Amino acid sequence: MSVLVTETTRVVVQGITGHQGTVHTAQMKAFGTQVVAGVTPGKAGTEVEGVPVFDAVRDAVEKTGANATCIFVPAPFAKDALLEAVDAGIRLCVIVTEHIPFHDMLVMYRYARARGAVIVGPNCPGIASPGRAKVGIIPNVVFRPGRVGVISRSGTLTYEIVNGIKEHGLGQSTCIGLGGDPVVGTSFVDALPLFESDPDTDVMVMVGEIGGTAEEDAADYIRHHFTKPVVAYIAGRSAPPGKRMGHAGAIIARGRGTAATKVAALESAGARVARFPYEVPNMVAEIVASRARR
Amino acid sequence: MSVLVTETTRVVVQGITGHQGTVHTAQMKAFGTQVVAGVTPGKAGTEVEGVPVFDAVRDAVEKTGANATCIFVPAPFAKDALLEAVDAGIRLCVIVTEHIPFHDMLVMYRYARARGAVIVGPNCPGIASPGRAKVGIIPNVVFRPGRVGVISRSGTLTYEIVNGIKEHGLGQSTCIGLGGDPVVGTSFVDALPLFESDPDTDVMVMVGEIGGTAEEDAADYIRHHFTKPVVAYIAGRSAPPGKRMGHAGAIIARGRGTAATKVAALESAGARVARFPYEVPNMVAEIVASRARR
Amino acid sequence: MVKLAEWRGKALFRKYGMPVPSGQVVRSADEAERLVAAGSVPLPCVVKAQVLAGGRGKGGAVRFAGSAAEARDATAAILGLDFKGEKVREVLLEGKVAIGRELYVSIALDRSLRAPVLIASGQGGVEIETVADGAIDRQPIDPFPGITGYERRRAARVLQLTGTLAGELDALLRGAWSLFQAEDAELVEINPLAVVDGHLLALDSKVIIEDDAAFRHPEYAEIQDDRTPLEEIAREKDIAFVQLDGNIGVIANGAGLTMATLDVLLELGGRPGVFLDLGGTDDPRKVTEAFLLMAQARPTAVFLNIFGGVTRCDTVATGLVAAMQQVPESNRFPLVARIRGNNEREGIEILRAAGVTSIPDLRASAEAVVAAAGGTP
Amino acid sequence: MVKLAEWRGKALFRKYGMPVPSGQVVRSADEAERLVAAGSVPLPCVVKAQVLAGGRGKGGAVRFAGSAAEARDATAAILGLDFKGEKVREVLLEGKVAIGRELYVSIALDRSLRAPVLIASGQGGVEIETVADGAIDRQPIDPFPGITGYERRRAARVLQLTGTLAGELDALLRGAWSLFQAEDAELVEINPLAVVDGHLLALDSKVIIEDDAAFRHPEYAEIQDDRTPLEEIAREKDIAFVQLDGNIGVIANGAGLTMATLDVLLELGGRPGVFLDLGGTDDPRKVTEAFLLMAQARPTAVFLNIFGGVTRCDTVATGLVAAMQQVPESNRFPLVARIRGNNEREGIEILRAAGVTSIPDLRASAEAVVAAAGGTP
Repeated sequence: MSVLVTETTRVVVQGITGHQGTVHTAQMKAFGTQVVAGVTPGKAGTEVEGVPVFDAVRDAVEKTGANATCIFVPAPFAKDALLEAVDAGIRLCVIVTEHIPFHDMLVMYRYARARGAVIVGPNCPGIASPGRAKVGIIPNVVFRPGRVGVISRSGTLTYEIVNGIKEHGLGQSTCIGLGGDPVVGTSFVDALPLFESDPDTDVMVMVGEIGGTAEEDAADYIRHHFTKPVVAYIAGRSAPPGKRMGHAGAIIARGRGTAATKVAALESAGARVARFPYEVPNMVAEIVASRARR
Repeated sequence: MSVLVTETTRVVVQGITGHQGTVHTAQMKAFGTQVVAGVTPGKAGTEVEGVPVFDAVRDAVEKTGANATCIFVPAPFAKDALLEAVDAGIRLCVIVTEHIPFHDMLVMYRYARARGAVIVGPNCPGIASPGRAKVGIIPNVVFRPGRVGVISRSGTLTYEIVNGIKEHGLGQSTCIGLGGDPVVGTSFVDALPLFESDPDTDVMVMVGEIGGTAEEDAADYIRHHFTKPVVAYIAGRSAPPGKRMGHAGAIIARGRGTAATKVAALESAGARVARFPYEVPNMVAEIVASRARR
Repeated sequence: MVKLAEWRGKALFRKYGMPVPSGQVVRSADEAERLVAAGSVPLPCVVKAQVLAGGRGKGGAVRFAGSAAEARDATAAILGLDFKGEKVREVLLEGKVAIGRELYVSIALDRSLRAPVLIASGQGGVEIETVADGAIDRQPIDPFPGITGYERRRAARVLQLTGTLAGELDALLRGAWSLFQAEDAELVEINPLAVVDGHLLALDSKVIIEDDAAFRHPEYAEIQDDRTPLEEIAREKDIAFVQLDGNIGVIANGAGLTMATLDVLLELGGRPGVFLDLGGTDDPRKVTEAFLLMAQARPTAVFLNIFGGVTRCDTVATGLVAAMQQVPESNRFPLVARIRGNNEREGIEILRAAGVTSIPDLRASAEAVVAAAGGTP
Repeated sequence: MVKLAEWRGKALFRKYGMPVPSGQVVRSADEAERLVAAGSVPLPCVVKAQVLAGGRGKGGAVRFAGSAAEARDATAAILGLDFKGEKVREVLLEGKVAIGRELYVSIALDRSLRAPVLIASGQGGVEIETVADGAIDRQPIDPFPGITGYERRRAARVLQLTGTLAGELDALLRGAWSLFQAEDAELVEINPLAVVDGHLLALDSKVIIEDDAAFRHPEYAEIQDDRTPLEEIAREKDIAFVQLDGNIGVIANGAGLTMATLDVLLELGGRPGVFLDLGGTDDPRKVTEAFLLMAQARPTAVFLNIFGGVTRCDTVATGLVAAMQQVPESNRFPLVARIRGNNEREGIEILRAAGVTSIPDLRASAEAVVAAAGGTP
């Protein structure tokens, strides 16, 4: 078992002929992922890293049985790429592309959801389950098979923490980088139930940051529905207010959305909240050790 | 059991203060239907036929537990009325209003469907299940409780045929007038499975007409999935081609959509097809009699 | 259903950024000569009758002109023609172009899918109904989010357009989709969509606007359709009224019942001449107007077949009796009535008082009217 | 995030049919006097500094004038003011109106709902954050089909607007929704939305346009924001660069890691002065540019904290070494590096060759840079 990706995940890479698409196709394959097809309009018949390229996702699905996509196409074309994937029957869509207008993402989210498809991202590092598959760009080197689940709104900070878990001799069940954009396809509260029901996950690591109220929403969920131990870290305690967060956010958040409110919410929901990223692996190791003693 | 409406159906009438809304509220009540609320913006606090009027469907649902709507509002406002009902949690929406642009209906259909709501209509006489409830405008006098299911694209022709069934000493389980517009929320193939699984329906009557391919689609369904006897009638055998049907229809239909293709499809699917409306009750009575003999 | 003449469709194409040849519509030969002489139409030019029926080329409704004088003569020859029942009142003059490939593209409604479909075929320039199924590509378009890039790219592959031409198709399809939605169209058809000097050009247009959306488009109310004068009056009074070849007038309510009534009459040897669908009216004045309209069509006999739902039988009877008193003695005709449904008893009584008997059985009443009209049931 | 000045927001309101007072924006006192004298601004008028910060009324950035001369004086008094860190460069002159009720309306993004929300309150004219939750109505808007009539009617009931005013609100909200979508706005706020002589009038505007949609809106590229000159250069080079109060420069990649690095430094007693997020670059020239930009900010010490994913460690190291050679001797600063992730070994080797040691532990490396900057870890 794992979350969202399994050994049977067959990935099509949209935008495979671009630099990032090509580099990460090789990396995904090196991770052991079945990358079965690439799509770049006009490039049908070519190959990238040994992967056949098609003009359309529908062709890729028909010819290769692809069931997940990793989208690298530039922001102005990302909405179209997602719609194409969903209409071709793809039900797991990882969007690496950054700078997609949130208005586009509102459309993409509704469209995918109405058809039972899951979007992870945009502007995210994707999903990896060591020993099974990776759909995205998280560096292969940080992983080791294990029983710690990781969900994160951050990219590189995730790598940092996942790597720390590995360096503490532990490993990960599945790691999902949710992306830090205002509108994401999968949020903490969407991902937590998947880990709750994943028999391969014992401990949960949650990496959040300031802005929005996704961590507060997650805390509500954890309090009522999540039974596994949670270690959390919130980045941005020192960020100056208002430099990034707009007025709009403030109206909606109504006094939530700061590092302090997120930390308080998570702690009151029973999570252990680290003050520094390097404390996370220690806390996880302590929990694992105490569970082993029971 | 019955189809779509039951004894627990609680109807809100949108556009209740209009002439049709008022007249048919009284008729629905006389049929035994629980008409619990009406909605006309700006008329909250008044009463029509003893039914309280609200400004918004959400208010009506909260105050009266309405779970079905009957929409009489004029065509330019019908889309908004439907969206309001669906957003308020209503899951059965009968739209009596005629002349709704099909572009609006395309939006309404997708919106309702994505939220699990059923639209019957537009431009339809609605649903009636004698002894249970009526949502719509089919004259009360044509009904009598029984075991014949009726689905029809026509309005008055339905009354004619349903009345004929009654005059032959039989009765109806549920009768659904689907409406004759190019885009309807519930088509034959949507309605047939409901009757297939309805233990109170023994025989099915299907009233179609020229234009579109809904009857051919129904024939495909009947051939593969429908186990009860079907008596059909198709109106418009004598209609001059092209007077109503546009070029667009012809392109899509590709040689289907005429009375002849519909009759042929239904007969080859095992349905008995009447040449005249008054033959329908005879055929139904024969089937009922032969089943009684078995 | 408002079918737009070619030039009106092309004006919409232009509005939505779809490429069309430069041209001028004229209503007289003088005007044609003047515009060509003034250089407003490139030479040589095509002179095309603006009628809605197809097959203009073979039917002599399209001509060519190499000079202003020829344009005058061609226009004069076409104007006033009776083309498949339509009188030619307008002529479109367009520069003649060197046609390369001829393609087909349209957006239409698929009732079964409950979605618009984008239809593309490499075999344009002929009636699409004659093209083999395998040569036609159909893609349903979801109104949300509207036509997508990948759908437009697939159309380009189907039409074998690449490079600049694929880009032009992309823009054309975006325009066609916007037109389809914003103008409440039932059909937007470009046939042929031609490749001319390495660019796409819409050489013909077929655009149909939906009637029910008229409240959003007052601009289409003025466009004349292929209706008879009485049909036009009926349209203004919001009565569905169609003239056929026979001599029996049929007044019924609801499209299905009306069609069924015609079916029964034909089967019994009658020849319906006019049909009039009262729809769901509940206003006796509308019934009166409808009946007077029917009288103007001079039927040999009239069959009134009503099943009252929204419409009440007594309303219809009241309107009918009022109308009968207004029809001059010389224009009277035999009337067979059959009224059923809501307030049936009251309606029958009102008719009886005016000397009209309602026959409750459909077959019996239909036979009576066929006999009254001189047929042999 | 492009925050539009009041007058720009109101110009958009006008474009989308939302009612605003008639007014003129000026950049000099002469211009103000001339326009008022010419009757282009009704008298008496309001003179408002066009700054983005709130609280202008209390802060002396709004004045009134009853004549052209007074308008001149008021404009002169406001222009050039430093208002909460913003220099006043533009002034809006508008006819003064008799304000009745003051309402609040906005459309904003709710991240948790993943939907825009329509927010309405009868308590306008004050900061919405200060209004009690119970006095604020929120309705999520589905982008498909967009704002509905019943949502607009509910807003009218919340705002207790009836009759003509309800109709005006309906039109205003349709306009605001169109603006929100078509202009790719993050926020469309009208506060106060005033009742003036029985009609609605948007007396202020707050419109924020999303950065990521810039490719659709080249027109907003020119609008200056509240950035420092170095931040402006960084923006042009597509580098996230923010200046703070401290003396330690931080170069990291990814918003989360950058924020976490700042958190650690502060906790250890350091004072971050600039942070620079390389993002997911894979181009050594961009690293060089970023490093030179950092040098211009004159930090006391710099902390390079990279976890390579898309970005490779050797790319960063190469770009960094190239930059170090371009920084003049006088501007050099202590550099503490920590590079991890993809191609970590190659990157560390490149740095070592240039005399820079990478400290793999985050806490240890952070302590080193705080010490180098003269703090006391």
